[in-house]
Amino acid sequence: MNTLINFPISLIVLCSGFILILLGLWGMLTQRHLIRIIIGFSLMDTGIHMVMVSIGYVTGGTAPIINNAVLMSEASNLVVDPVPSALVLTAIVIGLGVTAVMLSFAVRIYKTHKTLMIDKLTESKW
Amino acid sequence: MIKRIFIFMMLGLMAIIFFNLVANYTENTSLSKLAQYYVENGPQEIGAANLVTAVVVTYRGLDTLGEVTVLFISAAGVGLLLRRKKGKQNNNQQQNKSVKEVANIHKSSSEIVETATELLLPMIILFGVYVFLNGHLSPGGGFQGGAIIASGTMFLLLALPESHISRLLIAITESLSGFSYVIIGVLGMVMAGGFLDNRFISSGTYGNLFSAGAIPLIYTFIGLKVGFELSAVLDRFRKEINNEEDDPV
Amino acid sequence: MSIPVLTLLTIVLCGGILVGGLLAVLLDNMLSAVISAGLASLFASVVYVVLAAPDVAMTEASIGSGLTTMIFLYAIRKTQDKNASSVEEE
Amino acid sequence: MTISFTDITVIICAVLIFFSIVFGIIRLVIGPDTVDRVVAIDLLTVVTIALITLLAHQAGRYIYLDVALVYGLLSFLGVLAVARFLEKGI
Repeated sequence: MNTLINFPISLIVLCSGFILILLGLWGMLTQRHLIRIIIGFSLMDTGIHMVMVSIGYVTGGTAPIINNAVLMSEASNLVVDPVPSALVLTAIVIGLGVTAVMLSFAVRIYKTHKTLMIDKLTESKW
Repeated sequence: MIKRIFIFMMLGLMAIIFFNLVANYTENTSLSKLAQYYVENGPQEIGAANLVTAVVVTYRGLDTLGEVTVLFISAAGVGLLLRRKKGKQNNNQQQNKSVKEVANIHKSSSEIVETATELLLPMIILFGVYVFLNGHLSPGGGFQGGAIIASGTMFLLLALPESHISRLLIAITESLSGFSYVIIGVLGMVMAGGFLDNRFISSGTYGNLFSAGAIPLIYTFIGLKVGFELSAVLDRFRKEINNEEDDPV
Repeated sequence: MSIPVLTLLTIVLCGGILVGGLLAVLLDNMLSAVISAGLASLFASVVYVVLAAPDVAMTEASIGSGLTTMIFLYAIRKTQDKNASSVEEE
Repeated sequence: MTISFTDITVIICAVLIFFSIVFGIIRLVIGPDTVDRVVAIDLLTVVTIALITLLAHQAGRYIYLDVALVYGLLSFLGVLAVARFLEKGI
């Protein structure tokens, strides 16, 4: 029980974020269907965001928003790092845009080839 | 078979890299120097209670401009990829089938969903506006508010799949808000410290709704832009589904 | 009162995320795979609240609750075999 | 050492939420059909709202409640999208 108390929270999130990246990469490499590959990509995206947020955590910190609970004078001892939060916040919206572009490519490929299995899309293979 | 072995070798190598990163990890106990500066000087300089907003809008404002640009390019890419060909000819058989398909697809929603749309859609839009107007006081901001507004559009498309969304309105709002965003940035360069500096409007009482200089204005434009762009993406996908051989707009 | 509630909670949530990711890769039915990926996004949002980043949690909530699923569903609807679906319908 | 009424309530809520999450994940894993998985996701979303509220109380920041508000207003959209997909409405 003692080791569990001293075990940092961000380490758990960091480990599971890395495992999620590996899972998404495994899905992207082994699946043969284009939409399944895109699902793997979106899993990898979530894993990377988890890793980035967990790096910015400070032990016992609270959210970097100043109000009655966190006063301005003692804020620098209480809050977590705001910079990784700002980066991840934009990265999530970008991830949605990238996923939409990839899916529209998949729809376009289906329109011309009538299939989405990448084994059959061979004419541009090198 | 050999391909599978390669895949597992590559995953194993990446796992070794990640394991080394995890093994040397210790949780931070104090802020880094940059974050220390932001936390100590941010509230006085910028006037925003939410420090993430201060970083996103002002300290790292140029990154946000690039991010909005990337989102615009991806929306334009979706529009380009899913456009309909006008002079496409198709034989009789296909046309018959597609007419039947369209009749199949347009299954209207039930009474409950349609009534709930009238009740809930204004609340969702209002909540989106609340989120991006209060971005400097509470969690939230332009990106979240825009995503909530796009969710409202998605609700409308789910309940009434036939509804018409004006593409002209989307284009005008999107370009106007992007233009105003850049104009505000340039105004900050002329009248205050630098590009996207928010202090050319007097920052009122700390903690009020209309405080923190130009941040509510900037977040309003970002929210409108993001919301309408994501709505345009959803509309493109919907159009692509519903009619292949209908008359073009 | 020495039970580390927050640590246990984080372990359960991270386990849920990994289960969702594994199901999204392994399941045969593509609709189920998309829904399982939604589970990973849902629990990731709670993990961000635990790590004191409510802005990120809000973004993940507003994007992951509807928009991602919707775009995937549109793409699946568009790319599934039309003859098979119409046969199934009648 | 005295335990107040609020502490007992919080502990009971935490235990209930733990079990709900575990049962929801079990249904998501074994659910033979897509519809079972959708219902499991709906359950987990409601449990998530309760969990975020509990975390806000525990951290003493009422500001975290905004995230729960987003889920409360938008969580039905994913389920509605899958339902309309299954009846070929989108």
